[in-house]
Amino acid sequence: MKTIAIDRLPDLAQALSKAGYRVVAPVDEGGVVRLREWTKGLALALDAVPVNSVKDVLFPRSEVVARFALEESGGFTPAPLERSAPKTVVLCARPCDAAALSALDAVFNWDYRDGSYNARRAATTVVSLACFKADEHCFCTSVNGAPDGTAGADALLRPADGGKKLVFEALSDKGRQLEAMVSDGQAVPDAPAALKRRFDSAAVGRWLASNFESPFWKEAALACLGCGACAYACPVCHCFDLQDESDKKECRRLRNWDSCGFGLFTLHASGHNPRPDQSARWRQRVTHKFSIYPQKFKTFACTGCGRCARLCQAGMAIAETCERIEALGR
Amino acid sequence: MKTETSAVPAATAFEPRITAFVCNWCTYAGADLAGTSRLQYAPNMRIIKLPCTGRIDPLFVLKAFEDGADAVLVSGCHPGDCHYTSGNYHARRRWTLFRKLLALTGIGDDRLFFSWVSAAEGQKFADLVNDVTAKVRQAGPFRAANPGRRA
Amino acid sequence: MMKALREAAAKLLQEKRAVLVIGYADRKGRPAVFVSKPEDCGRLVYDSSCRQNLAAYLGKPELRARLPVAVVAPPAVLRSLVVLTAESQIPAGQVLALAVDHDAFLGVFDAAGAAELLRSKFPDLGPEKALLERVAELSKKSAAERAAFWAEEFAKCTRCYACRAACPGCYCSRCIVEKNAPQWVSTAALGHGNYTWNVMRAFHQSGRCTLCGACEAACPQGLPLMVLNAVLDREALAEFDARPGYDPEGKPVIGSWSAEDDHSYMR
Amino acid sequence: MARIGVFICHCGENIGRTVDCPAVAAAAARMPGVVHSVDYKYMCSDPGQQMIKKAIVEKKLTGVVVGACSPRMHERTFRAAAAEAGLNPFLLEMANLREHCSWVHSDQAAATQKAIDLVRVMVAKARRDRALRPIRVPVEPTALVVGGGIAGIQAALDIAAGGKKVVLVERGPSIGGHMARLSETFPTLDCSQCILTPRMVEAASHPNITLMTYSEVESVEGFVGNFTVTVRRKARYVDPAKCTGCGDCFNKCPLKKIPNEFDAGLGMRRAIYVPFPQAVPNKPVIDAAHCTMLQKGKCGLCAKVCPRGAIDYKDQDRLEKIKVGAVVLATGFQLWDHAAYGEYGGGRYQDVIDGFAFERLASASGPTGGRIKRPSDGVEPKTVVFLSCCGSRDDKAGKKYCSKICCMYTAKHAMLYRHKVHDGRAVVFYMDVRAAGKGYEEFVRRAIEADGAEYVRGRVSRITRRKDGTLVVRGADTLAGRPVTIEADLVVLADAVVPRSGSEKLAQLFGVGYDQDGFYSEAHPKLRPVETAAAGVFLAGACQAPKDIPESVSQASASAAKVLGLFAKPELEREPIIARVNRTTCAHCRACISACPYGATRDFDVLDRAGKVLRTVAEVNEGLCQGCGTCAAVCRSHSVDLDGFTGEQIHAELSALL
Repeated sequence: MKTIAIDRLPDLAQALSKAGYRVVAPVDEGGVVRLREWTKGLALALDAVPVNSVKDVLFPRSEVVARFALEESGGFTPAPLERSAPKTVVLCARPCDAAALSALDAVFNWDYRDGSYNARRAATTVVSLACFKADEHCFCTSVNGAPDGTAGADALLRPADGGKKLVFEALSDKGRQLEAMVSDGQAVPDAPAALKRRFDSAAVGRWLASNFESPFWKEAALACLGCGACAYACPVCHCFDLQDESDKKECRRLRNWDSCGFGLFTLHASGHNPRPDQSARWRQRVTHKFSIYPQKFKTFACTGCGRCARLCQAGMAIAETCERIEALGR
Repeated sequence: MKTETSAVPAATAFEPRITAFVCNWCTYAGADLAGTSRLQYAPNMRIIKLPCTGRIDPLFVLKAFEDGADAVLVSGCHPGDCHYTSGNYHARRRWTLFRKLLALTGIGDDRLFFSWVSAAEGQKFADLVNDVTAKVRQAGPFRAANPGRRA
Repeated sequence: MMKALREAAAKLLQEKRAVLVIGYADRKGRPAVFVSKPEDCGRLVYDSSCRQNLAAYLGKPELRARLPVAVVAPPAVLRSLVVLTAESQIPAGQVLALAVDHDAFLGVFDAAGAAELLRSKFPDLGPEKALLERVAELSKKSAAERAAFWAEEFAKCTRCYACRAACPGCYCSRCIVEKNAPQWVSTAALGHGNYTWNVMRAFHQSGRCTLCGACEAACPQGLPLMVLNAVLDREALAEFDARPGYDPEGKPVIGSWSAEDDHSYMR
Repeated sequence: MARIGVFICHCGENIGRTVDCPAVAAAAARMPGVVHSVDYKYMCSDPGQQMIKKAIVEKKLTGVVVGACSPRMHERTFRAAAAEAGLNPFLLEMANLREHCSWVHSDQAAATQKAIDLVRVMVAKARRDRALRPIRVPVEPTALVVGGGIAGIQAALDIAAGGKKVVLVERGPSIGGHMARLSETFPTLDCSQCILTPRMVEAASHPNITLMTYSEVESVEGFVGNFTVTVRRKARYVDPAKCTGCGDCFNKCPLKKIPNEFDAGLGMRRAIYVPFPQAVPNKPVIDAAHCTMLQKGKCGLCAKVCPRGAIDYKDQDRLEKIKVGAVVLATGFQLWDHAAYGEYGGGRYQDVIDGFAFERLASASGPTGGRIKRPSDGVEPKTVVFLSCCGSRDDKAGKKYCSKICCMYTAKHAMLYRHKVHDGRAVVFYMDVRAAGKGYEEFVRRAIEADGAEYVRGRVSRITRRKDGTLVVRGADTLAGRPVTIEADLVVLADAVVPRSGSEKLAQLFGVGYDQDGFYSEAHPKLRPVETAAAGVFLAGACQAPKDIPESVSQASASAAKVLGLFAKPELEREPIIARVNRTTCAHCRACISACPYGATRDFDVLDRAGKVLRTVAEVNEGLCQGCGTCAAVCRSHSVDLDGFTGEQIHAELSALL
């Protein structure tokens, strides 16, 4: 069996970058644990769930998707676009991050196959780390996930010997390519974190499909202040806004993250807004994740990572909303 | 795109690009007087004319830096001389706070300049342009150090 | 203290002086809670772990439509209520403050009363020492070092606008960053847009910020936003004797002037 | 889609010498939105303007950029031309290639590149110009004239003669100004009072003229056509309505030894007084600073003797608001204080006097009844030295400029002295004799040739005083090239002409500019000499620059003509450069309302169909807005914008620049 001592993870990261991979791993930056490019000397932070997810690697928050050279005369010609899809390993991602990839793959290959997403996806190997503890915001088990879930991952690191070691399980060819860098050894896998199911996501989906006008929403969203923290932290949220920026020489078309929580998100040029208030926006967020998206892509648009609730200044917690919806459904 | 446009043609030496926001009644007229007096000064400054310094939103300054200006000058009427009686007083408050904020973020007084130049001060305007240009020349290109530059 | 707070809140609801009480919930993280029934006032708490500035909710159309309301308000929030009154954002008498501080309930006040309370009990609220030290430390660095520092910090900004949502002063129905003809502030989460956004967010609060800290607390990326707010607060105080949140009739610092204002930096 | 025409002017050699105009025109032709670009020797000439008009029509231009001189010079010209061709004048912009480029740079390549940048910026702006319609505001057909000297009186009389109302505000107790203090006037030597006093009386009695003497402008609100001016009516302590001017009061007043300002301190007046016998109104005022009744509450003699009970010690300053449509500033001048010249005694010598003092000595109505006596001992001076230039043309201790009137009045003084003291010597030290003016040169020659004034070309280095009081004047005769020393009994210094004290404060009230010496700035040195940068405010007399009487009078009449022109129409067209509020995005923080210098931004209730108030927002009053744009800059959400300088235009200009 392939194992690695937990304190030798940096060596693995080093080996990977020697092998020509860009290594992305959770790093503690002044109290904020963030998935970022790993460089020699950086310690890996494995205790907290990072504020960002693997989504950032495949679908950056701002990306140039087209360039036009502007001529003096005001005319323009499309300029070549250098797509950066470096060979990357995401080391110690979370199973709930990896689980999000199927949802992202679905939407970025639905009617239009998104070039830059797929290029990065192909070049990225996801090595997730099974959770050995869960916090009050975690609810992967409520959305068909598990603390040691393997969905979407190319390899899984399973804590063993009381957390001293990690067992390396290759789950795909990409994963197997890394096996060589992990030594053989024996270890007794630890039990994954215990996390009891908080709600029946199918039941939630059923209620959502038929309670669009429920008064529940009005009061459920009172606390929401309408920022984008939840959507940006979410491993699945993938809405974006196209913006053109230009200077004297060039026009760039940028794809920037957007959030259904923003008032501007659905504002029409006429001034009409079909989602006029925060309750309509919160309803959209929940309904999309648990009803609309599953109907379309047969998978929830939520992996129960709990980031949205962890980061929300106003204490909005989608799991809590789902619990209450399930109760309403009974 | 910074390096592609330059204030003067094909110069190997660093030629500062300075954007000036001036009011119509005092500094613009002062610059006119410098002209009618045939005072010679450095060709590195480009003037954006506004009715009054009161019209100048700090965003204008940030935009100039974002676009790659090596320095920005804001100039208007002396206190008490504002054509609109108090536009320059309002501007003064704005800049007093704004410059401190920018200084904290690394845009200091070798990049951001303020002055009062009246319609009668052609010489002062000419000296000002030369002085600012010299200081920026000494400070060097801003691109690398500019915290708000366009990537 | 809790008892007094809860009783006062319940009384306001009973007497219909408020149809809604916005307070801090008895839950981890002390999120906002909205109580409309006197018997539910037991859910209200206040302690040092309350980070939100509940006055921010007064910018929400849904809640503006549910006046009169009462807001649980530690000193910084009281100041915000006074600022919002001075800026004609709060209809007279439609918002009451349930004033709290540390472990004391101070009573129910309207904006004028809140200002009076602040002047008598908290006459010189300002940045905490630790914050001023952060400012001083940064100010010691060279301009290039400061620029590098902020370039690195702002690079983390995802433009989720949690800072804006958290701030009672950010009540514009259309934020400048949402104006696209012209687009002064790039919406891309890249160097230039992030710099302009964060600098302008702070500047738009100059002379108005009550240093409640909600923006920094709300930032998922942990940007040191309060350093920007603090430097503006100190400068406005030093130069214009500006004390935002102490006078419900006060004129805005940006939008008024004095012939004595300093201009030693003008050439 | 914008169709911009660019017209690059060579301005003869002025631009063409340093800027490669054809290259600029060629570069402009490639700029976004430009469909037509040419250069020409003189764009402002008739063929030049025809060129623009023709292109507007034939090329269907939607905007025009003229790269020429400063817009302050010819923007009006070109906009008028555009309008004639059917293009809204506000769709034309100017790039300043002369004052801001060719005249200030010598490096041709750099100047040409700069010119191209300046044109590109204005093209970017012009592409976003919007057609603007002039704003019409009603005009209050009453004029305010500030200053009751000859200029003010003339302006008031001409406006009144034109059938419009005038309010004439004078700081002192009487109108008349300096001219009333003169003995005779050059070059005709007719008696100053004889020609002035009838005008003073006419002004006082004219049905269209309201006199406000002993009054000062306190504050000014509003704008051209609609000023509201607050005037401080200083307490006179004498009710003009009751007073008949009999004079019993000032003949009885026990305080006899107060130096009379009107007589340059040579004569004395009482605490209750009229400055001079022919004063208009001929009604006394009480000088509160000296009156014992007002200071200590004792005396009260004047009240006792007044047959009409016109004295009122309880009188107080009153503030009076008047609505006027136009203003003429005629605040005049005063003499520079030669105390600054230590070498001339630093003002310590009693017998070293200024021009006005000599006027009073020579005046038949003066303290000496027209007999020349020296102040120290009243003896008739046998040798008088005149310095025709004292403080002028001296940028070190004095003033850079020439005071213009000194040469002439010094010649007059010498002449008057010789007429009165036949055996006396009149020695005139001069730098140059500047006698440009009708009959002026002849006048000076007469002083020298007919009246024997001794003219010495040179400066006086110092003036000392002997124990016996004789003044020793040392100088140099630069023509003969030798030093001169003259023992004089009296020295008359022609002190430089400087603006009246307090004129800068007044300028600020009206938003009028002034130069480093404090003289008011005209809108254009050649073409708009009586207008100022402040619309509806005009200039007359020495407040603008040193002037003699005929010049002051003609400028006064010119400003009167401007005022009458302004009043000729009931409505006034104003430049539509004003702010606008976007009601849908305005958050009503009221920062703009607090910031507006004109109180033009106000609350506005947005109503639904039923008339119920939906929201309150800010709005801009078109009549009051002057277009400074301060409101736009304090608006955090950019819900306020300024026509002609919109955020979109400024953004585009910046984008075009770098």
